[in-house]
Amino acid sequence: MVKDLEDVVIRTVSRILVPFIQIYGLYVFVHGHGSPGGGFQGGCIMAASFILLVVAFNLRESKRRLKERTNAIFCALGVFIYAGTGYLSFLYSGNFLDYGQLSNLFPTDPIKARYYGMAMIELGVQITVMAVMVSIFLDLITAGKHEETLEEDGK
Amino acid sequence: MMLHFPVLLVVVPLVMSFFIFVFGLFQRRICFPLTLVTLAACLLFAGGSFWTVLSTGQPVHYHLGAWAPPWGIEYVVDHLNGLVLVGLAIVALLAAIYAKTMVEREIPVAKHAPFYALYMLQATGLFGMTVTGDMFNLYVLLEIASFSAYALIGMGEGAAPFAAFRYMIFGTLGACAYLLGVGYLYIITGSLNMADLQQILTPLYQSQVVSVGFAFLLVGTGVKMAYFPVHTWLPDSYTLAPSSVSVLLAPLFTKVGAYVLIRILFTVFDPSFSTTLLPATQVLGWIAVAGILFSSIMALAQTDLKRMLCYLIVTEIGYIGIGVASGNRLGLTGSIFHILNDMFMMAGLFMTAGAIQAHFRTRKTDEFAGLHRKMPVTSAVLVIAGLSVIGVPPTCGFFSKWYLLLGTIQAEQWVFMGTLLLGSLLNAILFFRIFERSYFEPRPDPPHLGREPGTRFERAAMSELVPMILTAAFIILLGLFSGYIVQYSIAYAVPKGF
Amino acid sequence: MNKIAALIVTLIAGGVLFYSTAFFPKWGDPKQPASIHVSPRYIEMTLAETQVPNAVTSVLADYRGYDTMFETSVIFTAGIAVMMLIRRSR
Amino acid sequence: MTDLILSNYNYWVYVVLIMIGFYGMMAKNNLMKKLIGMNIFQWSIILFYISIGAKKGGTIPVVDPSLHPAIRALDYVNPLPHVLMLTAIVVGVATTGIALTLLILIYRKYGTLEEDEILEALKK
Repeated sequence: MVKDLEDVVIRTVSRILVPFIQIYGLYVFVHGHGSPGGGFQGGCIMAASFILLVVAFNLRESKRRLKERTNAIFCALGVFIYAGTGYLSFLYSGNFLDYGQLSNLFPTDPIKARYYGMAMIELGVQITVMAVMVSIFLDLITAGKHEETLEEDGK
Repeated sequence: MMLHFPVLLVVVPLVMSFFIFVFGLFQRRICFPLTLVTLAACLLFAGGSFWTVLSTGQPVHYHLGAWAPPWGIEYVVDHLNGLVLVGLAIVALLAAIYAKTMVEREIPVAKHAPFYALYMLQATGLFGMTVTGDMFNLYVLLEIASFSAYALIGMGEGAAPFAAFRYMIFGTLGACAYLLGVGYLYIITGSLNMADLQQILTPLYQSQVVSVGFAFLLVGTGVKMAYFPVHTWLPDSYTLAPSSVSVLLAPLFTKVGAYVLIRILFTVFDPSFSTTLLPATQVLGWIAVAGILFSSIMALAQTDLKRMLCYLIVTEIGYIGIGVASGNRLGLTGSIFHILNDMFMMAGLFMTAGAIQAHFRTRKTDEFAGLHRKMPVTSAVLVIAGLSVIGVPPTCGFFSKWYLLLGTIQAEQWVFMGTLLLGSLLNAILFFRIFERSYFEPRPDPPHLGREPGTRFERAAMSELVPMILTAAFIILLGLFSGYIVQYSIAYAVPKGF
Repeated sequence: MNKIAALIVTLIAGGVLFYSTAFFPKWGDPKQPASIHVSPRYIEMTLAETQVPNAVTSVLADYRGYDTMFETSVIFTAGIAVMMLIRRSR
Repeated sequence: MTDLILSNYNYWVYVVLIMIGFYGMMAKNNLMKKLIGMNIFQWSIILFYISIGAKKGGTIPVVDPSLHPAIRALDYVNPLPHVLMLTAIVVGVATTGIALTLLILIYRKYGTLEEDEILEALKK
């Protein structure tokens, strides 16, 4: 399924590039408040780094950095962070997703609390998007047969 | 806390879906109890919101994120969707109880956790579509419900992935048409909130952009509710879906679509626009006439019980369309009541179909001889639900059809009236043929093919029988208390223009 | 046969769409209804109400944050759907 | 008339794209081509929404904090369609993912993606 490329140039360059891609993903996420960007875009870029690992190396290399079960938990974790932020405002009898209520929890004023609330939910979006993109990509290229593909790679 | 019930109804199943998914990775047994508890909680939330509406007589508004409506998203529970919500919650709970043994039979063990997670997301989507007061929010929830439906159907037998793919092409077409319609309304009004749209749209009814947008909205919801010429995705996908899935999807998804149609026709647009200015309801009615005749005859031609029931869904949607088309208070009462009744009738019928397939090992109606002796409770439920579809008192189907009939008479639409009666007659032929086979045809000796000789007959489990009996009880109770339901709820749900 | 029917439907739908574009507000008109009813508040008040200069982010995550939660759920749904459909059960 | 064409040609492009996508979705025999048609259809609607948001003389909706009290809505394009379409893009991605999965399952079973061949195989 996924052929080994065994090319020194490609491998070295991708190995160097991966951390930069991930940092760029984080940059896009962090600067989403002041410039174009945000959780979805950042998550896609992060996912691209893992996809590059699969393309340049093999499935095993990508799995070594991001375990299958961890990835599955990440898929759910992002949505949980998002909805959990929404539930937090119930604690102070606010409406769902009313970030202004977070000022009761953290030492900020209600307007700044909205700023931080948004950062929290963007983080949730980023985690889910990254995990799901990687998961869908791996499922599609191996046609669901992760173990068999791993064994083929091992040969 | 009562204040938050409308939003809890949607976000609790959403949160639970990923709890089920994550915990299910480690401990599979926990999935089913969590599903059950969540849906029971949803019933509480739906009942609570509806009770608030009934006791105060005012719609409940909930502003998400505390932003006022045209800027933020708003949830509204009024008499119309409160009733639909309670019906949805009850049927979803019964379907979940029923699903327990079915899932163990049909789905590989390793896939139980994602299966139940998708089951929850399906519930999220359906509840959300019903409760929302925002056009775009409805689109997003529609897509959640559709995606989980594609995946759940794709788990079925035989050609299920192919059926799911065709459903997906049609479903995406419908969702995109809906999105396009929302865009047309947005370009001319600048708003996405339903109540706000109604206000702004009233002076704009002469605009062609509004008419085209309206048409696209109708096409979009029409595809999702399997209205006649665009119903072609339904029979294949619901027949091949696993029984546990078709019990949830078949009664609920199309009915929620019908609810959305009524919402668009009479809340987003003024009733005067839909009935007189642009004769949309008339067109819907004539299409429904063709649909009822076509699908009743197609249902008669089927030998597969489940496929027959799928064509029946299309027929029932046609009845709802006729009630809308009569364009008066009685007809619309019938339509709204029929949405509620049809959930229970279809749930009952699909439950029996699943149980017969699982235990009697056949879905072919001409092999049903001796069914009532082997499965007495199941065939009794089949009879009750069948009589309700035909419209025999005291089942609930009679009362909604009665209102539909009175509506067509008041509107002096004799063709619609004739179609209603003819459709009921065709349904009667359909069901009495099955009843005759299962009750009066002598049991063949030796047992017919399709069941391996020597295998012991496996009785239906309690978790299958209890929801079936409860559904049958609801069908009769809804009939007996129809007066109260119409008097206290539907009378206020019918829009003011009538 | 199928193709001709599809072509006819396409042409009718396309004709309706072309016809309706004639009645749209002018493209890029700052005074069109879509730009004056709801959206000015998002631009003018985003700093005062949320302290976020990027109006797209503040609408996405706050004013209409509830939509975005379901957007995330959509992609989560797709993830588990693909996982459930395609993975071989062991 | 020319005025009409020049002012709204932007919307015409999306209509042409919608027609291409719709025709591909309905008429093509290959399921993969159907999926591509579906994607064109979805993406053209996204173009339509983005066109709604445009304002002549407007810039991206990131306001300058130093201007704070004097921010005028006229100077920035409408952010709402962008937000809605971000959601629609995600929906499109998710649709494509599930559709490709179903296609793999279909191919695994029938060894083909031509619709008539699959229907032929189903009849047997």
